[in-house]
Amino acid sequence: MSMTHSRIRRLSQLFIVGMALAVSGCGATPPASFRANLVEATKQRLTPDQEKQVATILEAMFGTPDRPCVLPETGLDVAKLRLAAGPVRSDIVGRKNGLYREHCAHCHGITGDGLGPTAAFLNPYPRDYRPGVFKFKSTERADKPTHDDLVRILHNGIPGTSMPSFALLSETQVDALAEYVKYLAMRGETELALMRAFFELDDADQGKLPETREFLVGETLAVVADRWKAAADAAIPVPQMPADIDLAASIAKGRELFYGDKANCVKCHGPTALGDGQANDYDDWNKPIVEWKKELAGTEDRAWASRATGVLAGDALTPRTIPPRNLRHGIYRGGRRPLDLYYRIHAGINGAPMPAAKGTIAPEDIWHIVNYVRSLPYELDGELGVDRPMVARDRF
Amino acid sequence: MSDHHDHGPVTRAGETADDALHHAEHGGHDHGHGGLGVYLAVFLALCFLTTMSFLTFTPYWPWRDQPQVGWAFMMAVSCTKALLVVLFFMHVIWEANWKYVLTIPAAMMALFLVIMLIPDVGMRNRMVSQERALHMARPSDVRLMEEAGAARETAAHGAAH
Amino acid sequence: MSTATATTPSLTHGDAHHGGPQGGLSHFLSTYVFSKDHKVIGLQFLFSTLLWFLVGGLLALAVRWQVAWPWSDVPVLGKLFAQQGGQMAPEFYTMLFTMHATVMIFLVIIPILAGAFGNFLIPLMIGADDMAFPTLNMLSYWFMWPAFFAFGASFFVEGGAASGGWTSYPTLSTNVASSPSSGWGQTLWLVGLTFVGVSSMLGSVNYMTTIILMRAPGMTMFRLPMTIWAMFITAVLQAFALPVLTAAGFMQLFDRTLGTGFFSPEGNIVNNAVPGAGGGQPLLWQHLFWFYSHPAVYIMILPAMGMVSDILTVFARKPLFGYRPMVYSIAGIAGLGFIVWGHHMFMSGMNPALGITFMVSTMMIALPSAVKTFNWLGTLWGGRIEFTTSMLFAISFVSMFIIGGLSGIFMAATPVDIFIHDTYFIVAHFHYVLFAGTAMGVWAGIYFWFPKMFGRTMNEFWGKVHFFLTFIFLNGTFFTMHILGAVGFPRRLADAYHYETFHHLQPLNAFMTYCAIGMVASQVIFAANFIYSMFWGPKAGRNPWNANTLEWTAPSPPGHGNFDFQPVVHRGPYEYSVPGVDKDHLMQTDPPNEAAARAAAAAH
Amino acid sequence: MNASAITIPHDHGHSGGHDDGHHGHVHLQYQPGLPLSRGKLIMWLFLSTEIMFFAALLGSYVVLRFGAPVWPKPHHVHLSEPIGAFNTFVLICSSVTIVLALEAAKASKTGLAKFWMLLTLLLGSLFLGIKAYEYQAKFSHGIYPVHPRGLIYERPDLYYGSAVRARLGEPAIIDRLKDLDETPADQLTAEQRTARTSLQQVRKMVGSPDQQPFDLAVVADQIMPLPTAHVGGDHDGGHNGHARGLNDIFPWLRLPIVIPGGNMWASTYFLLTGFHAVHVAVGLLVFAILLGYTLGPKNAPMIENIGLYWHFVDLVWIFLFPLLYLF
Amino acid sequence: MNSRIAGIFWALLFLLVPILGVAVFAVAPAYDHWLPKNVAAHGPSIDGLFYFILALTGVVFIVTELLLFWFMWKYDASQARGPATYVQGSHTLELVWTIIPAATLLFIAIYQMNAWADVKMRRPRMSPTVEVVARQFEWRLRYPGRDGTLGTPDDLFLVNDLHVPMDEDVLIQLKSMDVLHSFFLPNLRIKQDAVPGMKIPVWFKATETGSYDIVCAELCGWGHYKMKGRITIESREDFNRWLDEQYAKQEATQPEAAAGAAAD
Repeated sequence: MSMTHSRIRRLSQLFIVGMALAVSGCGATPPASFRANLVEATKQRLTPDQEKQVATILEAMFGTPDRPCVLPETGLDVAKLRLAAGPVRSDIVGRKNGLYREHCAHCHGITGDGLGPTAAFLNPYPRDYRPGVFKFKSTERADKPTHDDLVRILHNGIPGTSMPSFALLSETQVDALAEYVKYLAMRGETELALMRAFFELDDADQGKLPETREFLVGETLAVVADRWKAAADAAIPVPQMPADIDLAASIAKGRELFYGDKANCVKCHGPTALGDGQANDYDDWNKPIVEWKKELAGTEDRAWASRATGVLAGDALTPRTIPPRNLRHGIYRGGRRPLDLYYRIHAGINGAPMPAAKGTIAPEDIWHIVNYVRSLPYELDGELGVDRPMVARDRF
Repeated sequence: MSDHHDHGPVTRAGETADDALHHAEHGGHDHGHGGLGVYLAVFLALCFLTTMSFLTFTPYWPWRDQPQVGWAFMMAVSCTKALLVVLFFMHVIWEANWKYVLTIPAAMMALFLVIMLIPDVGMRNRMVSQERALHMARPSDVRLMEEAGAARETAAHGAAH
Repeated sequence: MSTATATTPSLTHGDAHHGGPQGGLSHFLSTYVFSKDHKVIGLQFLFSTLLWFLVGGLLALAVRWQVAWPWSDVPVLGKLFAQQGGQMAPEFYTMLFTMHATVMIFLVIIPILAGAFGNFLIPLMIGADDMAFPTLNMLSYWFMWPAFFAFGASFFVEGGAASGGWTSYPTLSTNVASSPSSGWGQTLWLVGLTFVGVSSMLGSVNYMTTIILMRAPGMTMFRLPMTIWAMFITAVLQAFALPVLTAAGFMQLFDRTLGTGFFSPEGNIVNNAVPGAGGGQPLLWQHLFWFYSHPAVYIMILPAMGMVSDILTVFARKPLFGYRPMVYSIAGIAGLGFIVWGHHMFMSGMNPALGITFMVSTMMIALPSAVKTFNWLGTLWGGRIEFTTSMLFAISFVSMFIIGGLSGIFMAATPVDIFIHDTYFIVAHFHYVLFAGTAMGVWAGIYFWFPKMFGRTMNEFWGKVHFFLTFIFLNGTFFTMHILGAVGFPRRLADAYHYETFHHLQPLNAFMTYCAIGMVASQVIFAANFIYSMFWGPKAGRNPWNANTLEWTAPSPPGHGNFDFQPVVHRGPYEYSVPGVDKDHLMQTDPPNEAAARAAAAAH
Repeated sequence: MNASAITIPHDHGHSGGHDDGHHGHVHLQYQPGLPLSRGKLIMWLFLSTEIMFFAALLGSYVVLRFGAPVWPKPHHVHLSEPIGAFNTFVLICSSVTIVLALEAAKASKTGLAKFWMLLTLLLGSLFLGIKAYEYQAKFSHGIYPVHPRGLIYERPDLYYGSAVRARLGEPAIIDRLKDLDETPADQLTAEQRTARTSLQQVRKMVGSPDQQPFDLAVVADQIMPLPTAHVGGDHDGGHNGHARGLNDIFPWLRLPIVIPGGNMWASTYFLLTGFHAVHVAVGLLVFAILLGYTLGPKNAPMIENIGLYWHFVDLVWIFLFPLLYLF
Repeated sequence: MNSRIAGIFWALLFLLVPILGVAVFAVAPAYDHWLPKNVAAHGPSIDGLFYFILALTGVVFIVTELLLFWFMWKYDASQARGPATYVQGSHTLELVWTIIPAATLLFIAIYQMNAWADVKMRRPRMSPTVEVVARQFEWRLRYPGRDGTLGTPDDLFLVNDLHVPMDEDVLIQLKSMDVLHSFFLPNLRIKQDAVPGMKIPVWFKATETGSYDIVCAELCGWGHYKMKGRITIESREDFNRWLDEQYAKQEATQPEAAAGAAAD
């Protein structure tokens, strides 16, 4: 039966081609590497040579994701970093290496640029460590977080975001991860500093950075590292909660402040405290991108604009506005301790539009606001209220 | 689908199967069914029944405060209508016994599916979570809105008089 | 509708004498691509599904790799999978097992049984020249292509293919914000599912019509071979169960795209978004889904059971033990299959009282399966067993189905299910049924009907090597899964070893992965044998196995219209070794034989 | 049990090895298991699958509806029973006409058959037209499920108040509101003047920090009141009791509305009627194709089969009508 | 190849199935590849049922597989002692192997109902000990605090680290915030899906102190594998002490040093 046969011949050819296609695509995977901060490099109009120089310097100072190294100026502990870095391995006694890549890289990216495989999907986006800005901490707004702050975040997670709790990791592991986060942040900040340094070069440098220890460590790395070291001494002073006023009165006072002109929480958090006030603001790291995009749309230099747009599409996430918190959910990102809320109100949230009340509002008033905010989820009876039996089935 | 079909007619594929089966089908009762009269009667019955079920919606329906009575009545009416359509318009009343084989299992399975959904989905309010209750419509909300509506109407009436 | 009953031979007449260059492209298209000939459509199904089988197998290997050695670089296909320094991203892993199951179930098992074997065998085995509606039949194949395209394309859309598990439970699947691959991938998945559904529906009504109306003279319902009975009941299952899934699929699609809320409750905060509207209930999807997908489990095995019954009798040279009980038990499985779907939901938050109802009916469905197993054993008893490749696969189907059936009882026992639900115990169970069962049945069928499909026989030696390796490796892979299940090792975890309870299970998993690699590798033998034999295998006559059923009276491969004579059936399909008859088989078309009639009367 | 009673020419040509095909085409004979034509059987089987399809949809509706704590009354969602009843009547008529078309075709009255067929087509189109009109009425009130949701809110709670405020705060709306505020009173109708006052009230209410659910119920009532008039039966019933809200008077406002249970209602209503309408449309398409044929006895089976389908569509509506409109 | 040898080979291959099958199950417990240690009061009834079914199915498995082997061995065509037995079936045998399994299965069905009811239907009359809210990808816990009522300002919030008292009924209120999860306690023989929009009671009585895994057993997204929790069973005194400690931590108004002193 030629009919069936020639048909079969054709089909079998298809089959073979299909199999060949399926088996192709073989190949070894390249070792993990840090990604350059292309957004900044493009913004500073770095040449490929200059980008390469920055990469070389950074590798000399910080090593690679599989094999990190640090200069003593950073104050980082290499042993801890080794535990966190590298590919995921667990040895025969169950000790794990590659903690960062197991637990963090998926969202925060291997470089700590907040561009992991899942990043674009998350809401809010994972933190980009490279600017060295952290939100939830016990230090003043502009300061770096302490090591304990990072450990605390790792331990509790950040409710209301995709950051989960790592409470079940051992202390050593959490400690190593916090150290590695600092390492990535310092690396990112140094990179930024190096890239920005090209701006100040004069003709004698021939477009290259001076590769002296004095410049590389003294003017870039050490500046960054010192601010991290200073964090330990920058803790916010917390006065005692006023004891002379009962809770109800404190809440009432807090409410007054909440809607008042001075604290003006209502402006963003809204008269309902649902976070439905002004909601069209951006994070500190998204705002420049929004503005840059606007600028690029208007620029004459089309080639430059198209290159920059390409970089933004690949290396920056589409900016999202940051909505003010819905205070009626009872979800507090930076922690639910009264202390945490005090920090948030006192110092504001670094990177976010939440301003610092320090200086404008007296410490005891901050405590009143804290009490009011903590009472909000329970304010309206029947909202998130008491766990009552469900209404009987009844319709009309 | 059992042995009693063994002696069924044998057709030749040369002629169209439909033609051949036309004889098989109608051989016994050549155009004995249907007819304008029957269809008109069924049509009138259907119209009457539609009006009947519509009755529950009018003020003349005596069981206003017991919606279940109305529902049962309407379902009964619907089933009767469905039965009429199936029996006469779809000619099932004139068909052989295969009609049971085809229709009854489907009807049973359909019913069974719905019945099995009831304990879980139909009675789901027993185990509702707080987060959901927070956002779910509640009878009390309807009451609130009715009160608001009543207040408006009273005001409107007051203004009118 | 009646136009579709055309039986004109001209359109697809590919006869050697009429061959030649007639009509060029349109002739080629109508003969090989848009053919209405059930055999060509069957082969189209066969080749498509075998290709997808390869895809599904590779997906499975990737899954196994991650389970055995989490986060280590994936070899060979590493470049495709690598996301972060060579390791497989967990969402990629969830996508892999989702698509493995989807491909295997919807694009391999169901279409290879109902589509390939159903199409090829039904008209041949009942003595018809084609399906009742050849055009509809062609459409049922071409409706698979949008599904092929949708499932295939979903791998390349943003976020990747569906990753909500093949069960696609809401709200993971309905809420776009809940999973990175829950964007276009999941939508395409639903679209693909709908097309598979349409294809199956078209196929099933066609099969039923064909089997009811187009049997050869004398072919009563109780003279049908088991294969046809199984196909018939499978078609009934598909016709009644599938529309429910289609409806549910549409509802989920609307939940995703139009903002309806059938499966999402109010106040659900997914990925920190604002609480969504809703009013729906996630359990509703599970009910509707399993209302189809439990019967689908039987859709995935009944035809294999039928084929195995036929093959066992041929190579045991013995009538099927208890033909009517076999038919009744298939019907029983189908009937009970509709009222047991809740056993997939024992832990789902379903009303526990409802659980008891479903548990009892589930226990009862083991009964017809047991009857079938004993009847197969009864068929072998006292036979003259010929160990052909096909027979070996058929026997191993019985052997493996026993394991798959027995492990089902654990799950049916609700308290035990509390512990083993969603663990590797269930993975072992359904792979024993679907791979060690159905796939073995499919291979038995391919080796058995290959001569009828292509006019040549497959190489027996390499067939046996293929069988041996597959048999060894599949047990190595899947039997050990029971043990994992006994520890409570959950399925679908990208990395379970950070749990103290499961930390020590890695070596066993590695062993299973080695076996899985071996299992997939052994299929190369099959592929080579298949392709080689198609062209260069020894020519087969009309009836190479001395079997009884009608297809063996037709030429190999049958021409257009299948039969070159009018088949008239005089007896059941299993008249082997009839005492007083000079040959050991009596074909269904052989003229009436007095000795046979006497023997038959005595046997009853 | 013995089929050999039927005389058929025997042609046992299976001499093994003779595999290169055959020239003549054997016209095979069959032994049908049911006294039905293939077309009719497959249509009935297809209808069985359709039964299950609609069983799933209707079943979901039933459990969702009766499991819901609150379900809107037909008038809350602008559902009109008389229109539904009329549509039922239209479908019943079309069922009769198709049967008459079949009878005419069987009796070889091709012209008459064509007339009835055309009438069926027209009635079906009328049904769809009325359906479209009804949909339009829903859409114009903002009742539809659209991401993230339509205008419908389930409860007059803080979230609702917040949504109203957000809508009132949109730049385009602010401009229109300003225009409205500045419009001299004599350019407005009495109704619009009253509405303007209550709109100002609403704006004040949703902006205040002291809003309570009860105030928000008043807000919801101002924006789109839930008709309550026909409950007692003391009013004249139906639309006459329908108070007009802000959204009716100023359609450009499109403020969020509160219909308890409205989201799920909209989901199920559009799902059920939508799939029914799709079936109607398919039927119409086939009617249109059939009109091109001579509708004589030869094509009567075709008419009968499509008629079966059409009656089934009618059947579904027979259940949909009371379930959606009257329950 | 000698076909008799081939027959023997294939028969022996199938003989391996029951032999190795039993061997695997026999050896596994020795390597700790077996049911994890049970610490729940209701556990023995579940484990007992498991062993009972294992024994029952084991016997059926061995018998049927051996029969299969025996038939392959004995009825090999190459031995060709006359034609195959011509038998269409046997009503008696059919009846036997229908009724015996039916009775057995029915027995299992009825036998297990009590165990099922204990775990899923006979809920202890008490207010919830703790609320577990599953979320992508962690277990958020809420203890009712001192007033014993959930949903009041003194609730205690924790993540992943569940503590329960020993030898007492523990009632967990299980919820999900986003997608389906499944609350799986291997050592306590507990598994229950957490369904969005539903509040599902889960109860048990732990009989031994110790720390065990909480596993998510229902696919909940890309991070499903990492949804790990820990349940610690401790005595009432330890449990209370732990609660006070956590509560003090949650209400801290001063960093570190003041952690011990709870506010108000």
